Amino acid sequence: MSRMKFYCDDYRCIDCNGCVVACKEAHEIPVGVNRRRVITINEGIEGKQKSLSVACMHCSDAPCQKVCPTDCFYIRTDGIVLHDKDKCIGCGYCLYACPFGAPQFGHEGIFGVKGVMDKCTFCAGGPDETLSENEFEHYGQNRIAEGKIPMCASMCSTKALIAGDASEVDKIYEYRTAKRGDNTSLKPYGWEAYNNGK
Amino acid sequence: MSPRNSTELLNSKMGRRSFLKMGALTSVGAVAVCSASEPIVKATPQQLKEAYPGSKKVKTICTHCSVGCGIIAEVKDGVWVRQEVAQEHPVSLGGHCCKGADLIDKVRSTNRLRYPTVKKDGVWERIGWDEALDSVSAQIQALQKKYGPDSIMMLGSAKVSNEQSYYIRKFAAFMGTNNIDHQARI
Amino acid sequence: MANTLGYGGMTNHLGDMQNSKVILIMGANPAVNHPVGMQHILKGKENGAKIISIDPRYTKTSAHADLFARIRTGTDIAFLYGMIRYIVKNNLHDKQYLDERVFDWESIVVEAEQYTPDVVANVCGCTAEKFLEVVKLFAENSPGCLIWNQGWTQHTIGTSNTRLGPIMQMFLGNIGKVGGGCNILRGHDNVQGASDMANLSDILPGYYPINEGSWKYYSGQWQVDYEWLKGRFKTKDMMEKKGFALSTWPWGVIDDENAENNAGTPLKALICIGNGISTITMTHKTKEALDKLDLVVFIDPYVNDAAVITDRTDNMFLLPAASQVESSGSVAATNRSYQWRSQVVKPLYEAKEDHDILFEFAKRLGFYEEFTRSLKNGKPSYEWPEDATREFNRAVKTIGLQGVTPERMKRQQENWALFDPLTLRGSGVVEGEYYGLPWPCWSDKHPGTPIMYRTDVSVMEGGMGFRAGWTDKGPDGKPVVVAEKNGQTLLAVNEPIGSRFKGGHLEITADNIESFGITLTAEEKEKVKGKNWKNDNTYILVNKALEAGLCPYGNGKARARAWDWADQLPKHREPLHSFRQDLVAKYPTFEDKKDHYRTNIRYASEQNKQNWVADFPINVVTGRIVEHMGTGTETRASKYLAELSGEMYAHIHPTLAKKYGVDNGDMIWVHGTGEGKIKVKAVYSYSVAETDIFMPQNFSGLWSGKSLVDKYPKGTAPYALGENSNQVTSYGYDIVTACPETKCTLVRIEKA
Amino acid sequence: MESKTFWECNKAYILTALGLGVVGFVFVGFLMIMDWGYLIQYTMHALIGDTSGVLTAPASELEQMVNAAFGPAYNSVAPEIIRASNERQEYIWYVFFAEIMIFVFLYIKNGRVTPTITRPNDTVQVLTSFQRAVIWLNIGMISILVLTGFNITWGLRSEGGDIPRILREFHELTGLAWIGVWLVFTVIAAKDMKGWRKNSTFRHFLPGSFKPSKRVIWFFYAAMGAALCFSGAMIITLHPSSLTHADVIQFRRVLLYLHFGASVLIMFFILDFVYASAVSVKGYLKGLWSGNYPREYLEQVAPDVLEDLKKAGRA
Repeated sequence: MSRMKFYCDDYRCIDCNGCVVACKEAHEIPVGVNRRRVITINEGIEGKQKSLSVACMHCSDAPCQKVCPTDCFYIRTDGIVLHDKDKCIGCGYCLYACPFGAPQFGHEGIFGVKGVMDKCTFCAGGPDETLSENEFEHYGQNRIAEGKIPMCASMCSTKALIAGDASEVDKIYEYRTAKRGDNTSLKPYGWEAYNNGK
Repeated sequence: MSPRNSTELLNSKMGRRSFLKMGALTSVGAVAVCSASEPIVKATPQQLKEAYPGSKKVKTICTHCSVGCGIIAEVKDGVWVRQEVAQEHPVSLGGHCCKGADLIDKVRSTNRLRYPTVKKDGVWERIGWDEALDSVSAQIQALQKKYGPDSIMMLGSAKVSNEQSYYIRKFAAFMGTNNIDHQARI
Repeated sequence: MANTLGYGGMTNHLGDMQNSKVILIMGANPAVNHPVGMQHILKGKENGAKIISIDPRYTKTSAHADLFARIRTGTDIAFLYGMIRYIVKNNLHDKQYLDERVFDWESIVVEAEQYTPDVVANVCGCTAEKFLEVVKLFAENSPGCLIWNQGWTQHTIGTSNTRLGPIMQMFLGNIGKVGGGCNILRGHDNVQGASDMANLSDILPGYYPINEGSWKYYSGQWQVDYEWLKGRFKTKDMMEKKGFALSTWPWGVIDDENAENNAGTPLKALICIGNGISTITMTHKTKEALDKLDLVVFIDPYVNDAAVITDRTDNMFLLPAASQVESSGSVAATNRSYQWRSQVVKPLYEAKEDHDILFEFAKRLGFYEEFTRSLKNGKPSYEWPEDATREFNRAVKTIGLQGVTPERMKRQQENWALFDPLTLRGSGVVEGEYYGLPWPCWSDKHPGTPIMYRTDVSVMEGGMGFRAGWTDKGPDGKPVVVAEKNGQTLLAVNEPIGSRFKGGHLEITADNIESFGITLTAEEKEKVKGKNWKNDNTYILVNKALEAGLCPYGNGKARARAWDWADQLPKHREPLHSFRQDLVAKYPTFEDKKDHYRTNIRYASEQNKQNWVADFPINVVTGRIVEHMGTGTETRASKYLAELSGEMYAHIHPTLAKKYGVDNGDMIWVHGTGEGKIKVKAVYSYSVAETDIFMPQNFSGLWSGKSLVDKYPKGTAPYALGENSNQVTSYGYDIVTACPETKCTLVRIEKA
Repeated sequence: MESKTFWECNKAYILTALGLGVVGFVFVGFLMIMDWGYLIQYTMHALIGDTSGVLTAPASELEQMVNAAFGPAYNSVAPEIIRASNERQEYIWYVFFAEIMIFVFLYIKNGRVTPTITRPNDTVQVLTSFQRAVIWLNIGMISILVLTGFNITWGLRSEGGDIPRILREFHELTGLAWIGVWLVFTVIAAKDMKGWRKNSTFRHFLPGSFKPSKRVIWFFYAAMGAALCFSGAMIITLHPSSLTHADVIQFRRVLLYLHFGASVLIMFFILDFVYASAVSVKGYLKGLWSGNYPREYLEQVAPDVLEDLKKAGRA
């Protein structure tokens, strides 16, 4: 079974913020809500500066879904984690549970307190009628339904950000690391490496 | 989607306890156990559909830097509705930096200059095109007469098309001056 | 660069960088300024290229480089000479290439002799080991590609930088090679095109010099009488005299002494079409000039920030121009590719397209009929922009725009998927063409030239030697025919393959064409009588030359020595406001130059005025940030970009900050060597050297701590405002092009 | 007072602390998956101003990136949040069961005191309008907070939607408003404390003097309120932002956990308040509303209050 995944190649990411703006402009997201963001560490330190674009990782066992009191999350068969804004009460538990800081809250409720949650949809819209106006308003474009890849990855200036079926993403990753020949494929990028403390 | 699936999750001790013990997203094995009881909602039947039926895809070029990235603009009824990805452009291959990704803002922007404006006695005033053009032309002519054509400085732009550039240079020549320059100088 | 190789354009293209084995990026930051270009560089890296970044700052590009060397701003020449010296000493230079294609390269070797690694280390402020590491890596991998940008041009010695860069590349035989080349990355989207179309005060479209011959040629092209055109100017001398430059015009307003350079009048009016004039140095002088002018007209889609900087209260017009997406036409990318930009939507609001505004002005100024005569070209009406494209197709022969027709550009746009990103070569309906028909594209059969100066392909596939069109007079003072120096010919020794004439040759003229083994019929001879390839409207000379496999502009040698310039050989000269006062005596700047773009420019007198570094001990580097473009007039008006980068800042090294007691996030006052001062937020960063601060150049809207937001017409203020860094940049202009010195600026700071 | 032993003096405090200790031990030892070592260290770091949660310098670039992008040490606190928010849905019933048991126990032990009132018209004003306003505001706000809080906890039952969302927003706003009421209650809790002030400075807030068993309830009410106010307000103020996310997320997680814990514990003391005001003494509730109590009521149930009022010349 295919699962949709993002992968950001830190060897290619140049912190141009293209993905961030592509996402915001495509889905007309209000200022202050960043479904995707770019993180740079060690800025200016020789040989150590690295940038990475992060958003919802569309976990196989999404903790946001586990923690949501109103059960507004659902996972599609292709692994995309989506949520129902009509159900969301904006409590923010998903943000605490998310390892990646994906859920975002704009100021839209009464007296400007935080409104309902917004997060990366892998450009797959939401539970509203596919490609309807309602869907666009709530979740932005549904590019998956149109047979297109998410905006951020397709507009990535250096093709650092890759999105698509996990096995395809894996192939690209393998190809690139093999070409670079620096054994990066032996250094897995992810929580497992992190947990091993290496 | 099934509405009560989280209740089912809560009630299925096995799934929940194993989740609690493993903490979070660490063990792949546990994930497999977990996902057995996980609610999976089938995607609605998706077929390739157009988000903007009947829209026209206009190919154009990004207006920011000199790389010349391709842009595909989806235009419906004279309105630029969406910026599409020019995946097949031979230089950019669909890529954009944040400025290029934001190109559609040129037509969405709310703080564009909308009409000819003149500063008069310290305040901005809206005027008509004809009035503005007449007034500027008359003043240019007066200055040319009084001080000669070289009293006018023109600055062209690296942002306009070649055709317009060519005509800006030609305009300066017809104005009788070489006082014309643009951003190549910086 | 044009004076060295023949043309000033980027020699290769971005996709070609994937073929390089080593990429030297000096005075450029493509990761920020050309992020999509960086894609190709990074792919090149994956293909095994080593990337070297030389910069005063550890930039986002440096973060992806294999090797980074930090040098002091404005010392690139010393570095390059050091490289050449090492290359020659270790016999790494391509001697055959140099002998065949480069004129007087030996004097460069002599000049380079003094730049030993220790001298380089002393001047540039990097260690000799680092320098040797760089030069070894670059010289020992081939092909090597050199990239530069405004980090090289915005110096008093900018032109020397851009001459020595190609010369260094030629020592390695890297020019005219796949994966090699000198790649100057342009700034704005159509800088290349606007330069080709000569929005410049010293040339006419196609780099025709402003002499009588060119004016006559252009009167012909514009279908107006030369005498009439001459009558538009004050005198014939003024017609053939370089005008004010973008960087120097404020002095034409403020300083009355410049009036004598400008036909006895100071500047009285400014018509600014889409130009962010606060990106030139010394904005406070620009403000002074704007305040003093009689008439100011800004033609922009957004409110030009200069309109709020000035304090003038009257006679300032803002005319709404259509944005680029509301207009169509061709644009030239950095690699000389002409791409067709289609109109996406009709102009919004009351905006008008720029050419329409000009036509309206022409009507009112009484030359509309003459202005559009060549546009109609005999037809009753014209079709914009295609007829204008055809007009410059006809007119601009020097850089070979004959083949860049609107039809071909549109077909390419339609089929851009059919081009190979690596070579830009098309297939299918665009078989054989290169994407964007990079000039020179000699005829409508020519595919364009993605990589210039290649001799391993035929002329009809984009091959060519260097241009045999150096200047009017050779080094011996005689007109260039076959000039010689020490028995060395100025003509190349080799030729592009497929050339029927062996060896170098001069540019094609009606007189010499038959000496290259080309025969013309009597009728053809009559038609081209007295013409040369640059002004032959029948194209017979060009087409015949192409048939014979000859490049119309000849086949000469690149000039390592520009005998008609102030510095015949590029020389390191300390900036006017040098951080190393002790080196000023050894590497002094030029003598003051009178009437430089109609302005009297101070060089030596400014440098020697005082010991600048004693009072202004901090070096400033300015540059762009990825979220904003130019002054940011457009980008700061975008809410998303303003959100990402909404505040002006100064990157300061923590060690330097400590000295001034500045904490991260504190506000500091930055005082320039002029009178300007700005109040900015200090942000700790290790990317700058301990002696430097970095400031983005893209902000405007605050003025010495005061907000100008109220001065915008209602509802037009951008979202992000910030201090304009050019208020503190120093005086100084390039000796040839008058490019402002933005990169070597001294300031002093104090905690606000 | 002098004759009382330490035990007699502080029995109520000790018993309450013990009771909470047992409950806490059971929770911490058997039910929680929080990394307590981390939490304690974290608290110490937070006290000196470092709330980022990065306790040890990152050992690898990867860890550094994780810290910068996602926030540090996900596995120490977040799983507990996930567990807690799930268990609250299920186990909070048991907490209520325990609380009701205490309620019943108190009733059985103390029963309901019924003062004999013969002169219903001879009343004394005990509570001023300000005092009553505070009390009733507290009652109202706490009711709203409890209800809207349960609305979040039991979102699954309501299945979300606009009304629960507005209720949730109301929870935040009411919580902020309650801070004022809580401040008054804090003052009341500290009233007449030994070593506080010689003479009762805060007498006018509430007449009478506290018995230890009474005071401990006030104390814990104020303390739990403090935890709730602080965590709630901080959670609202440190609004989620992608730019500061990594710096504050761990702090927010800890705060949310504090909020969870305090909200469960404060329920005990709220229920005691319900018992005390509605059940323990007949006529007490009525007086809360009107502010006046019959003199006989005071003589029989709260002579200390009457004494105070007499001193103040109000009775």
